[in-house]
Amino acid sequence: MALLAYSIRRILMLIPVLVGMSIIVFSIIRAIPGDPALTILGEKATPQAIADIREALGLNNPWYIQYFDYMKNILSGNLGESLQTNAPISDEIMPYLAATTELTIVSMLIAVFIGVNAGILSAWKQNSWFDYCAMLIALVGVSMPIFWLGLMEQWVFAQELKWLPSVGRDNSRNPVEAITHFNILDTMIAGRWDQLWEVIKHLILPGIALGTIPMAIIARITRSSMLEVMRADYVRTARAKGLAQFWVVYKHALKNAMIPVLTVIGLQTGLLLGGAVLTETIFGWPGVGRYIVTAIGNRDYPVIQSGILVIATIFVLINLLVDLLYAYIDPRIKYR
Amino acid sequence: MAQPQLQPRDQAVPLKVKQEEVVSPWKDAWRTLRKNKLALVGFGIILFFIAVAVLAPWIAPYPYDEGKLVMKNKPPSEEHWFGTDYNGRDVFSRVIYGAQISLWVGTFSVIGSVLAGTLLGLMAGYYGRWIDTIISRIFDIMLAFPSILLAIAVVAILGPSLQNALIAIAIINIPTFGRLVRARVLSLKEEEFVMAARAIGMKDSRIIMQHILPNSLAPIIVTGTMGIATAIIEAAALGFLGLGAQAPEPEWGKMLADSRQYIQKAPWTVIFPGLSIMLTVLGFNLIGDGLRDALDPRMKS
Amino acid sequence: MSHPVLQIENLQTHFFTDRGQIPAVDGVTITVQKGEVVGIVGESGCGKSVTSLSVMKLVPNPPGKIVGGSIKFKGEDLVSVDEKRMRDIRGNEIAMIFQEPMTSLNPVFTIGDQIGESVRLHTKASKKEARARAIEMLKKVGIPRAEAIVDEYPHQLSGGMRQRVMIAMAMACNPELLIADEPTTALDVTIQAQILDLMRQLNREADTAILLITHDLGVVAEMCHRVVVMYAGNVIEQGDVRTILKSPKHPYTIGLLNSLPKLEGSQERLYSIPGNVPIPGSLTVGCRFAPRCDKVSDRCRSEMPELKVVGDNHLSRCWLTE
Amino acid sequence: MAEDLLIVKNLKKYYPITGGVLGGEVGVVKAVDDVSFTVKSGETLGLVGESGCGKSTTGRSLLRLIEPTSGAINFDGIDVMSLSTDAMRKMRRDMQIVFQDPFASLNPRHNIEKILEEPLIVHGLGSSAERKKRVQEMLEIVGLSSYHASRYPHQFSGGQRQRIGIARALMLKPKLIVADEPVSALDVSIQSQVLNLMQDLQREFGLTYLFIAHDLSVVRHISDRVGVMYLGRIVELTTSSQLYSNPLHPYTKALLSAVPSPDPDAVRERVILQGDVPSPAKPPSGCTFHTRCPHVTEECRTVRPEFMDAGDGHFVACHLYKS
Amino acid sequence: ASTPTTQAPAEQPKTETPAPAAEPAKTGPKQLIVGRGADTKGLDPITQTDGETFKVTENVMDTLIGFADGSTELAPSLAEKWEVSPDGLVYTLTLRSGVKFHDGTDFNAEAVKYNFERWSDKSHPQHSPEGFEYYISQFGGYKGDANHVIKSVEAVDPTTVKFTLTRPLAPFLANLAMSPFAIGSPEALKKDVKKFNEHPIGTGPFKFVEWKRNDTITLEKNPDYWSKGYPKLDKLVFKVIPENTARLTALASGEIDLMDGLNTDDMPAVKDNKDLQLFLRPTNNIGYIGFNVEKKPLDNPKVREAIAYAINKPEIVTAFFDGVGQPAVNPMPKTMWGHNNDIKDREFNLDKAKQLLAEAGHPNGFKIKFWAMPVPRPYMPEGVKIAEAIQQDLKKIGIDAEIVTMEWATYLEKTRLGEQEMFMLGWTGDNGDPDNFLAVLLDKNSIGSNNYTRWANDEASQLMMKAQSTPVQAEREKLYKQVQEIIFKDVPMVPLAHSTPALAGKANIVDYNPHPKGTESLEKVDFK
Ligand SMILES: Nc1ncnc2c1ncn2[C@@H]1O[C@H](COP(=O)(O)OP(=O)(O)OP(=O)(O)O)[C@@H](O)[C@H]1O
Ligand SMILES: Nc1ncnc2c1ncn2[C@@H]1O[C@H](COP(=O)(O)OP(=O)(O)OP(=O)(O)O)[C@@H](O)[C@H]1O
Ligand SMILES: [Mg+2]
Ligand SMILES: [Mg+2]
Repeated sequence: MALLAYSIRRILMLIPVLVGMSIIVFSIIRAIPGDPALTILGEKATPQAIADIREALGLNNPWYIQYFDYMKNILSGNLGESLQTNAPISDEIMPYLAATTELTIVSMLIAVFIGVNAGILSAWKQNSWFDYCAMLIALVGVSMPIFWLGLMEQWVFAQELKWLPSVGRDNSRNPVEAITHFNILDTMIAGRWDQLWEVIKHLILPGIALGTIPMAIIARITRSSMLEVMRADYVRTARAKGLAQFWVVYKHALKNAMIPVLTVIGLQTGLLLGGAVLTETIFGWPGVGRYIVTAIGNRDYPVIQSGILVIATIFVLINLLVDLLYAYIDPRIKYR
Repeated sequence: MAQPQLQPRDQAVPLKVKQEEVVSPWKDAWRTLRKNKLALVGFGIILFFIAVAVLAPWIAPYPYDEGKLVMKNKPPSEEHWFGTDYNGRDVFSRVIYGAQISLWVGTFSVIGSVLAGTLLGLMAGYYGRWIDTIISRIFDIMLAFPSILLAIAVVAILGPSLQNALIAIAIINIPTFGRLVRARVLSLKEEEFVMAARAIGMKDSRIIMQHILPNSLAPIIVTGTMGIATAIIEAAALGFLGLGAQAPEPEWGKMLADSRQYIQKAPWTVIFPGLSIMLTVLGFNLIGDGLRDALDPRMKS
Repeated sequence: MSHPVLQIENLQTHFFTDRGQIPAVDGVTITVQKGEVVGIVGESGCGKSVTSLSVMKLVPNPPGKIVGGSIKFKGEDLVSVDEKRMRDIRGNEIAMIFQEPMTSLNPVFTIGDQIGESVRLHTKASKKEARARAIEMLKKVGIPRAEAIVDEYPHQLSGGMRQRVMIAMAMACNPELLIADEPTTALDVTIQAQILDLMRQLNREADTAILLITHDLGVVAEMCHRVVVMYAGNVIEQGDVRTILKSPKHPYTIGLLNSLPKLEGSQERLYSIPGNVPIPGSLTVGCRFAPRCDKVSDRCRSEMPELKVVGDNHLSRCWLTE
Repeated sequence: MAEDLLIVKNLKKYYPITGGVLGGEVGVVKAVDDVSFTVKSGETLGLVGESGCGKSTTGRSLLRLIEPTSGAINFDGIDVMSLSTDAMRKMRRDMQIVFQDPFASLNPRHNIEKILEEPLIVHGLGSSAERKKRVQEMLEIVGLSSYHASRYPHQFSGGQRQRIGIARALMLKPKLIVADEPVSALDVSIQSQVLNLMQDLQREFGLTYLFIAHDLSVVRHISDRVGVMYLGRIVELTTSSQLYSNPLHPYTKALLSAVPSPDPDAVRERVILQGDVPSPAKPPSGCTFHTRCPHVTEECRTVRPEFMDAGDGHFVACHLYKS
Repeated sequence: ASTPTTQAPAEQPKTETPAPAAEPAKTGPKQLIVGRGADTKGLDPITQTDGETFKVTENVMDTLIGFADGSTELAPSLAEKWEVSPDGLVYTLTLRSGVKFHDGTDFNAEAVKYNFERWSDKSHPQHSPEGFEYYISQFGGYKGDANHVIKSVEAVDPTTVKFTLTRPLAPFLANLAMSPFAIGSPEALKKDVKKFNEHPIGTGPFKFVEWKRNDTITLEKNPDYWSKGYPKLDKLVFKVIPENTARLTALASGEIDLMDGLNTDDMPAVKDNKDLQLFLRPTNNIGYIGFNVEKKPLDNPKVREAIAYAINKPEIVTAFFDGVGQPAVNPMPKTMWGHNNDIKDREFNLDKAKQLLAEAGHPNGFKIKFWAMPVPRPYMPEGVKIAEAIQQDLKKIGIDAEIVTMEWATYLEKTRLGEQEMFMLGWTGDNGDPDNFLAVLLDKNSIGSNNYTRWANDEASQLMMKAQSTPVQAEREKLYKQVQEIIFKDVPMVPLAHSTPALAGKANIVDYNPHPKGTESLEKVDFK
């Protein structure tokens, strides 16, 4: 089947990309000045201790040997161990990944719901008062430095108004028992509705901060895509059938207009996953972006490598998913 | 060698007397743009910031790097319109000098990405085959990284400084332009006027310079304008993370980061730099939007 | 000749753009009788499509707007009816097919869905009934394997097939009037012959009146009972197909016929009308054809002639025919 | 006017179809499949056929704008296929092409002067002043005015643009012009202007045309001889009067009968073909027309008919006319 | 031990205290949740150097000798008393009897011997390939190394251990009190030394229960603790909340009970909040501006002195240490014995600075690179901002200082290699000995490790060497005062401030005494 062949081919095509990425990550982080031994030992390290630890970590080997060793591990399903904590990265990364994923999904849901609908309404009521306002807001939205937005939110809603917590994922006096590491799920599984409410409160501010830009982008793309589709001949056909404008818009136009929107959603989801560094920093969100940035600071090579590889893999997989979703929406897609 | 039977040709001369003026596509775009109010607002904002940046030494009431510790975090007043920061420096003056940095970084990083991206995109698109495969794969790989992480890594290698932030931003945006140009070249290659150029015996290099590049320019300009907006935000983000401009340079993102701990006590130290970033970025986005509408061939009849 | 299905009277549809007001249709009068095939011919941009869209009240608004005249469908003036009533009429009493079969079908819905939608919209048919009706219609327009095709997507069909689907969709609710806007322009001659054949057959069987828009005088000759010739937003000549093709009165119609290379004709030089097709709105006074007319007089340049009866069932808009 | 300017033998152009798991080649589109013809100096050879039958591919292959898969092209005594890229570029001075879409074939960012001057610059002909003068002359020749030189393509009407396209082709004073549907996009009244112009120019400059079109009446009007293409092959080739008065191939007959005539009195036998043109990716075996042919025999399904002379230089590829 | 060596180069959002949330009613077991900035790296204290580790291990494992509450006075711990031979070479410790490790095995002299053998002998099966950093630095190397100071450890009887040294080492007892040298259960170590790092077993007031990485470490009461009546708490939880502000928010909302790393800006808010109380950790650190004396023009003491005159200590301390720091004169805490109080600091005087510059041959100043710390440390909370403030003043005497920062590890590496010109750094004391400041920071033998100024003064080094091997404290005091004078005169560094790190806790916490060394056991802490 064409779709299957296409999927397999896409996945095969990922391999060189991932290998390329791993090589790049590997060489980049080794080009970064700073010695992991020293970061482990700190300002009180003696030269002897530094030498010892370098030897123990295999840092004295040439980088390609280290690379092959590392890849050998990866291929046997071992993401390596953190130099800092000596814990297996595959265990360690899960809570971070879950935290980021949860935040990303929530932000994206907000962004898609509001963005798509605002875009549709704008296109439908082109040049109306609503259209102008929505598009101006969207334009401001894409121009918003996310870290500033986050700070402002924190200031206004957490510090001044004290409506919402400003940092973290849950209330540590009443911590969520980790099952899946997805707090919303975990609280629901445990039936802890009080905790669920806490978790949701913690999600609101970072969710909005992270969701604003994709929301604005999605609204703009949806609008222009809708406008283009609304000019299409088949929309005229639908209207010539006597279909009400509402159905013309939400049935005939929307499904077609969603194709570019979907691309953007996929792309943005990927970007959020990895690019949440700033939001996570501001909102003390124990996510994978911070995990990697902290690791960069610590020269924790295995963590940086595996962290980025995991993120990139998810990113490409999301894009693959989007491509496959096209097939569902657009039967014309030829898998070539 | 005029021959009488050729006479009917004259029929084609339009009978319209009023002589149409020559409108080049660029001029045409400019006219459309002038009618776009939002784009004009964008131009206004950017011209304002450019003026501020250029005139900074004359309009800034204080130097950006001198303050009195005793004047720490004072609210806006007559002497200090935007208040003072943690070192007792005038925020207004710092914001003004900050315009220089943001515009500089935004513009030059994009110029860098455009030059490199265009070159790579042209090569990939026009020559195809293995060159295309290699370049496209590299773009794929670069795009699979979350761009801010890539920028962080590049700055980490080069060391944190404004100039290195600029380089990092230029590097991470290369694939954006490279892909754009490549796609453009691929579609232009199939255009009949390129075929026509080949048909008159034109060389590849000339086709690229005369036909492909000029026709790729419009989307490059649009994306470039928007790219400046993104680059300014990225530079501010790097500054915010302490990886861009270094003290005491009044880079807006860095000002935000340095003052965030005082947000409750001295919100003016956070609000004004943030607003400046947003306005500048908004300005470029407005222009970009306007340019796209003006230059988009689909909008033409 | 007593039951006009459609009476368009002095229709004016203008576009309001930043370049000014464009009178795309400026005084069009057409009558279509029950069961009659009326052709509208004219060169590109003369307002054929806008006229037909005006009847459906589908002119994009903004920028387009019907600014004058009336469109009477079985006595009801469509210009003044509300949108709800219009929705009842569209696809039900008046159906329309478009020039581009490639783009006029929604690529993301199956053929059956799209035909069925029309049926369900105007009758109380269930999903199943609608599907049955869709299959029936597909068979009627000569699509082989209708039961399978009904579940396929438009891109899986050839251009000719798609145009058949469009026709099936249009005819699904037994409309009294079918507006066909250049239904065969995008098709190859052999396919065009098939489609025209089909339309002729439908006209005969269902007694559906057809307003056929085309720029091909050959198609007109083969299909139509009556012809309306348009030029720059005006009707300039109107009459029985024989009259118009055999003894046209208006210099434009004459020129048009003469500039056609004939299949059986000689290698002689063709006649050609000088100048270009005008941009609508570029001429405001006088006869619109005056700048290209070889029999032009001063009067033509200053005064717009009326559409006048010049013969049996034959109207023309020219000072020369006075 | 007897010598052959262009001899095309067994021209083929196959486009690969990629797909499958590894994205390899899974088949070919036989866009042009074994086409042979000659064009005599000073004549107009018409090429008609329905869309997708390979007309444009044929035309472009001649100039090697598309690299043919195989075949021999001899132009003015030169083996075109063996030329190097550079020699081919020079060669193109003598063979030019006019495209169907007059807008798409003009660079929207160049003004007319630049467009017309470019061929001269490319081949290093004339000084700047001379070139400008040539442009002015050429504009007059194709019925435009010299003041048009500074304008841009979007400021012209379709007919005018096509005149510019023709002017560009003429700038190098070529021997052969491949006109790929030069009037298909034009209105009837404009179409006749352009056809007249082309005929005038042919007479004036002694040009040879390969005139591609899908409109049979246009081809009939302008051509000395006409070739009919179907699915990548020429099925019939003869003088235009022969073709229209005495078509041999069933496809030609059907095609002719399908053309609507503006004469309401014309009484013609109608042949309405069933079905669609098959895909060139999966052309039928034997005679490619056998799926739609009213006279199909068993032989047609399996054996590919030879393209041969049925007398008087009337070539046809059909089993009905085996001598 | 000292401050954590690594910490995310994190920004520190700072806020005032949010409104206190309703406090959950405390019933059942007494539980204390301590919020902190980073997670522990490993729980085997000898393998670690970082404060976040010792914060936990000090509650699980005891050292032979302890410190008195809130001071660097030595106090009995696992050793009840000790004796030193007159030549300073033999130390005899009498151990507490009846003490058991958490795994039920006995604590005795053999256990002590085992621990020291494990630490000192590289070939010991439970020695770690990554090495024991602190052992090397405090005892001069491993067994067999030239400078190794412990000749032998003998278990004389179950409650008596005898240490014989190769040379006198004045801070020996203070060293034994350092957290890395806590005694672990030999049985547990022998069983699985790797696991010990995850699950430490000692004799301390709390037993290890659970470690959720990057989140919490839970300890529970050791009912059999040798110090009767302690610990007071039933459960002790260490919770990671990286951002200072976040931690304060969590404290105010009752999610945690105690936190460290309070921003100085937030102190007034804590004071004003009647649900909270402020704790100040006695100072045991120094933050300084250093000069790489190998680089021109800093090789000229006049230039260094000029800069010293141009640094406005009082103003900087007020602006950035906000009442929890005091201007420093010497590179060791004022509260520590041996501090030379007679030295009068230079006042802020730009004219004097200019004059000195002119004398040094730089009347128009010069350009210089000023390395600023990228991460906050207790001794230097806002490196770059302080650098900016200093930069402003230097400009006035013509010195154009370009501020340079880089990522922390790189900063340490490069300053260690001596690439810097002017720079800032600091030090937190590990034990209560002046040697741990002066020799570490300015002895010529420390160049390449912690003497970042690369100041090699033979006279000072000799005096320090002498002080190190003199067992009599009064004599040592004199020597150290002399050293401080030399340092003050030659200006290899400008001591900037001693800070008192601030902590915040619930108002009902009692008997919490922050220890100057930065970490402490929480056995006495209780709720009102
Ligand atoms: N949306 C629009 N906005 C502005 N002007 C329009 C619009 N649609 C049509 N027009 C104008 O109306 C005129 C008539 O257009 P119309 O589509 O009716 O021509 P037509 O006769 O159908 O031509 P064709 O044969 O090319 O289909 C055009 O010249 C165009 O300028
Ligand atoms: N680049 C290509 N890759 C694959 N197939 C192609 C390519 N170009 C053309 N074809 C196929 O080759 C066949 C012939 O195309 P060609 O353009 O020569 O037809 P044509 O006779 O000129 O048609 P038209 O009248 O539509 O211009 C078509 O079926 C087309 O799909
Ligand atoms: Mg039309
Ligand atoms: Mg073609």
